[in-house]
Amino acid sequence: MSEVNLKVNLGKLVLKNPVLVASGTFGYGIESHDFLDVNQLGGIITKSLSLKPRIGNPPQRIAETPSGMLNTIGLANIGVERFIMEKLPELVKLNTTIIVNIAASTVDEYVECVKILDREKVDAFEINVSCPNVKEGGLEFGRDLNKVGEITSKVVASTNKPVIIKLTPNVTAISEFARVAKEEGATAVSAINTFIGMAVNVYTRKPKLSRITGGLSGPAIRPLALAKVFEIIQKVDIPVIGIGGITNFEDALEFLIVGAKAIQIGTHNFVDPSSPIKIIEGIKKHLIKFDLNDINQLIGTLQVDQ
Amino acid sequence: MSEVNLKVNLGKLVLKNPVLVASGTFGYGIESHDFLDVNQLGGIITKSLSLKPRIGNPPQRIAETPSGMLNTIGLANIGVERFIMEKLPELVKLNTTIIVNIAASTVDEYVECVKILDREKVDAFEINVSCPNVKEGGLEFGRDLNKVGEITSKVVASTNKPVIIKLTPNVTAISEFARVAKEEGATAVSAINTFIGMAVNVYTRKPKLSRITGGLSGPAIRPLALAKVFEIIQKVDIPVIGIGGITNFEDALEFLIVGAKAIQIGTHNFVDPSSPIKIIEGIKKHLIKFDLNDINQLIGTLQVDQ
Amino acid sequence: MFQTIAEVIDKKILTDQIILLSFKSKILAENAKPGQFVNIRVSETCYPYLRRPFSFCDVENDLIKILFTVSGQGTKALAEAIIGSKFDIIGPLGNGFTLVDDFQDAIFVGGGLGIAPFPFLTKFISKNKNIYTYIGARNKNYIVTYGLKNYRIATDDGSLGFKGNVVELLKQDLVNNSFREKIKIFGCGPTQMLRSLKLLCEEFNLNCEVSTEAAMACGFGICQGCPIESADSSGYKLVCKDGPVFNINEIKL
Amino acid sequence: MFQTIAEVIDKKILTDQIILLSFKSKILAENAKPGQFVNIRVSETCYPYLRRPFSFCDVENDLIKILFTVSGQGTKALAEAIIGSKFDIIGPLGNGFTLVDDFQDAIFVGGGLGIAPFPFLTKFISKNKNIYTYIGARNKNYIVTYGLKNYRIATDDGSLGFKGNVVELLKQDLVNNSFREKIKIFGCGPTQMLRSLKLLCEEFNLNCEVSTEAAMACGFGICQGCPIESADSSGYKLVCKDGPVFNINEIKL
Ligand SMILES: Cc1cc2nc3c(=O)[nH]c(=O)nc-3n(C[C@H](O)[C@H](O)[C@H](O)COP(=O)(O)OP(=O)(O)OC[C@H]3O[C@@H](n4cnc5c(N)ncnc54)[C@H](O)[C@@H]3O)c2cc1C
Ligand SMILES: Cc1cc2nc3c(=O)[nH]c(=O)nc-3n(C[C@H](O)[C@H](O)[C@H](O)COP(=O)(O)OP(=O)(O)OC[C@H]3O[C@@H](n4cnc5c(N)ncnc54)[C@H](O)[C@@H]3O)c2cc1C
Ligand SMILES: Cc1cc2nc3c(=O)[nH]c(=O)nc-3n(C[C@H](O)[C@H](O)[C@H](O)COP(=O)(O)O)c2cc1C
Ligand SMILES: Cc1cc2nc3c(=O)[nH]c(=O)nc-3n(C[C@H](O)[C@H](O)[C@H](O)COP(=O)(O)O)c2cc1C
Ligand code: FES
Ligand code: FES
Repeated sequence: MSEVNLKVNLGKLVLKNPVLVASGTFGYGIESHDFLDVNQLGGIITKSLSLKPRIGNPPQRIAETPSGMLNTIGLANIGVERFIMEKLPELVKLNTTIIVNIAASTVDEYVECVKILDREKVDAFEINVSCPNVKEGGLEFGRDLNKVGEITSKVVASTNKPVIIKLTPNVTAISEFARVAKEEGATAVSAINTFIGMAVNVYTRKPKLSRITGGLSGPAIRPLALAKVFEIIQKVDIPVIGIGGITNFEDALEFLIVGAKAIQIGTHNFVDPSSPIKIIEGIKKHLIKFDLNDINQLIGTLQVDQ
Repeated sequence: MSEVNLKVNLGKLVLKNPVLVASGTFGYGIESHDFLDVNQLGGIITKSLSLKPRIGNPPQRIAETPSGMLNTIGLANIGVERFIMEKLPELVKLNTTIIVNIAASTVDEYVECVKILDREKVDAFEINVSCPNVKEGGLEFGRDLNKVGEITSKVVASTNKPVIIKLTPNVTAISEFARVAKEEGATAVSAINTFIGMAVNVYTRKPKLSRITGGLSGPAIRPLALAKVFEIIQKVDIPVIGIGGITNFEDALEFLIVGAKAIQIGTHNFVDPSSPIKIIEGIKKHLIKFDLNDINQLIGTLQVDQ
Repeated sequence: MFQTIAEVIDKKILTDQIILLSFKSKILAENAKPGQFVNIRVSETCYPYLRRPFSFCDVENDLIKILFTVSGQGTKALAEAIIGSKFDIIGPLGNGFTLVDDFQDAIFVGGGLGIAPFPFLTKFISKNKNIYTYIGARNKNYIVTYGLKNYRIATDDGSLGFKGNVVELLKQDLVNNSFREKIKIFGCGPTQMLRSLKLLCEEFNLNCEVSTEAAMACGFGICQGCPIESADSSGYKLVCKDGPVFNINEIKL
Repeated sequence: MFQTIAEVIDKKILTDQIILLSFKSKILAENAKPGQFVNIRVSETCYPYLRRPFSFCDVENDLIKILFTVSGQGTKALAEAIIGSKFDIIGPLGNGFTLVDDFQDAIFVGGGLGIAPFPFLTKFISKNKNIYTYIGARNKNYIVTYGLKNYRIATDDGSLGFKGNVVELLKQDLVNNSFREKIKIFGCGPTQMLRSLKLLCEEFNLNCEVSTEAAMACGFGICQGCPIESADSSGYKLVCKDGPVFNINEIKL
């Protein structure tokens, strides 16, 4: 295959290709080696880490819906400390960008997590201010412009590494949140986290999820995610990482053409754990087919009439 | 089949059963007679009518997405006057509740439409403040609490018929809009209209819809719609008509169990035009199977632990 | 219009890519007219979700036949249908070709799978009229002649018949005065072809009806999803209800 | 763990409802252990979207077999699979049964389709040990004995064998001292059955492993979607990775 450049720059964050794996859908980055060559990825984003371990929500945590799934995992994770001891040594051996995702229930907790991890060999932080499945923090933060501003500025002040703010789509105007993130110094924004959803077992009359509502992900939400990314791109000049329902290279290209600098594969890692590599190959072939030698020739080239 | 009561009361609006057909998915109510006995429906909601005819948006107006469809019809309709002359005479012969849906680009236009139709034999109004596919009115109104309040109060003041406000899900807190509708005298709210979405043809790099973004409907959005209905039911004491991705009686029951007093079938009218009748039959059978003789014994009976 | 369940009775693969699928449905077969179409629920699940429209390609006793090639998930599902499987079909939909016009030579012009409605149409042209069929395709592998009479072929690459597009071929014959009688053109194919055809009809002042396509949801006029611009720019017509067959002067192409 | 494409080689309908499906996959067959499972992509489309987990029911040469009944869209798609069709399968997943324990009598207790892992497990119990299989079901139409040895049957309605549930039947035999040697119980079935089994094991102080189920997305430990509460209330274990087989004392039922 002839050479094509897949490298993308998101401000000070440089990725060897635009295909990342999304937080919460790739464990701690070291569980999926049987299915794909992780070193080929543009980057890995870890499961959200909190300062202390969290056991997560009771079952039922997941439910399938048409072309999607609901989850209320509740940020089950081993905490920053055990992550550094048990997972990071293996992660840092990889030849790809390591982005640690942080979740917290107070502003201080975000800062503390970042400070602890800042000393480690991680390449960037993704700040989850958008988890719909926890009582404190999560959506309360993600839907409050001031809080998102405060978290961004304090996190940015406590590290020299790139800071990505992961936004929730469950707001009237996501671009306002992207604007605040930019103003407070974020390197990029990730859009989007899951949409609030719900399902009911009509035979038992019980919600299918233990916490009643959860986050919807998967192909069902792709058109919605794409519209959110488009809104941000049109209104705010900040690199966007597109997420939502991506299953193949065409889905990924939709986000890139709209203007996302990179994309993340989420739920599809469960359905086809080797898909991130297939998507990278698919993008390459597409570029060659269209006589392009650089992915940046495609990014943001949406053709709009008038 | 033994007798079961399907009648539901939404304040002053009484329906013989909770199964309605949604605006824009059942024409003017007289086109689908080949496929179902329209008289069996709980009610018919017409395509949105505006004061003057609208030709709608250019093609492409629709695109399929996973388990859903995007549309940017742009409220193509024949206008109130022609509706009264050409469609209403046939509609009023039907033995079902006739609800006329109104769309407008100014507050006065809503009022004017309602005043003209108020003299006719229509049973109720559904006010569309939530169409994502027109430049004026539409979402601009539906995302502005004051506007929704103003429209509701003025419309309610100009008719004695029940007024239903149809809400958009494209807001941070839909329940606040339901609250305003209630406070200004609406009989009920319909939730929800479509979600803003988008799709791109990656080979031409053009949006699949002529207006770039459009409204997502169909099974894909059902979990999202259900969560929006649940939010309203929890926070505001107003009858809710649930809409979004309903394809069969189980889908309908999800909304009713959560607390919706009635439901609307939208996109599925295109896929299976006889489905509203199948859904009514399915609900009946379900009630009998569970030894219930009244749909109201099921409405709002979600079983939540703790 | 009927919503009916029809069984797959036969599947023929005409070339590498092109499939002729026969369904058993007395009610559709009895009511179909050339140029009309059916809207098929290709999957019982939500993916693909919307129905897919196909012209009546042929009708024989109580069988209806459609002609298609795999172009996406919907046609893939149909292509994988096994004999005996059943599909929910709505039809007949739309307005067919007008056959009462005063013409003596019926000229069919089909580009690619645009020939689909012509086998059935062929049967409706009265015996005392002449049929001339013009088939165009990218190359010879895409040429289907099923059910067609008196045809001439054009391929873009010249691998079969005339090298060039099918409208050019027809123009040649018009210039050469190959037709003696009063002509009516019946066209179906990609928009590009219909555009050339429109120019040709203007040039030679010919009566012409074309079958058009648009993305569709309902197929029977309730979704407003399938507009085509009126020639006079006054607004839109609906392909499913006002068409799919239009006089070529009625619409903007 | 492998992600592999496997062809459907055989489909047997054992009773009205219960299907035994065989896939050809050398790599899965060679690596499978009783109690482990596979996660099958039942459709290439987005509906149903998530994979569906099934225990290895049996392994023969390079064939793996699963046993199931149609309970939703996923099992429907599998039930409709034609011979020769191919599925994307991930496996072997999870931890199987422990076979090195010190026991002489292996007692299998299966409720409904809970018998699924036992045909394969049967082959792994060394010849010098005894196997006693207890099969429970609603009525005789749901009784499957495929690949099982030395079995006793309980049906809720008494239409075959003992009238009552399978744990009651086992209890009877325990009370009657039917087993002479050191016992190990292997259980699989609905939660209700596993709960009764837990009480029984406590009462008779028996060593017992059970295979559990949970809704799953990934099947290999990355989604955290399949928790089961630890017996000591300290948190959750993952059914897919820490299980699906657990010592009955490890988990809350
Ligand atoms: C009235 C009417 C009658 C019709 N009659 C017929 C008929 O008789 N026979 C027939 O075959 N069709 C007919 N059609 C068209 C038929 O409906 C469509 O072919 C069908 O809907 C395709 O469905 P699908 O799900 O397979 O494809 P879709 O999923 O809808 O996708 C196919 C489309 O995706 C795009 N696409 C996908 N891959 C690529 C790629 N690699 N490069 C560029 N673009 C790509 C293209 O736009 C392509 O058309 C008719 C349509 C109408 C409206
Ligand atoms: C490790 C593991 C191993 C397994 N091994 C096996 C095995 O060997 N064999 C096997 O058969 N299964 C096995 N299962 C279970 C199997 O995965 C499920 O049966 C399968 O996922 C069902 O998928 P589905 O899409 O057909 O059903 P789903 O679409 O997931 O829906 C089925 C569910 O819907 C609900 N439901 C639907 N209709 C009704 C109704 N009328 N009344 C009440 N409720 C209703 C019920 O909850 C029902 O279980 C295993 C599961 C796990 C976790
Ligand atoms: C099971 C599951 C767990 C998730 N956990 C996290 C998480 O811990 N932190 C986070 O920021 N996002 C989390 N997400 C959200 C995803 O990263 C992603 O934003 C979302 O799923 C949309 O993308 P998709 O449609 O490709 O899955 C999770 C999603 C799923 C499905
Ligand atoms: C093609 C199409 C046209 C629609 N037109 C209208 C309309 O004119 N007025 C309106 O209030 N809602 C309109 N809607 C929204 C539906 O009434 C409904 O709220 C929405 O589609 C969600 O329900 P569903 O998922 O069951 O389709 C339209 C939806 C579709 C798909
Ligand atoms: S396809 Fe619905 S109006 Fe034509
Ligand atoms: S199913 Fe994903 S962790 Fe168990």
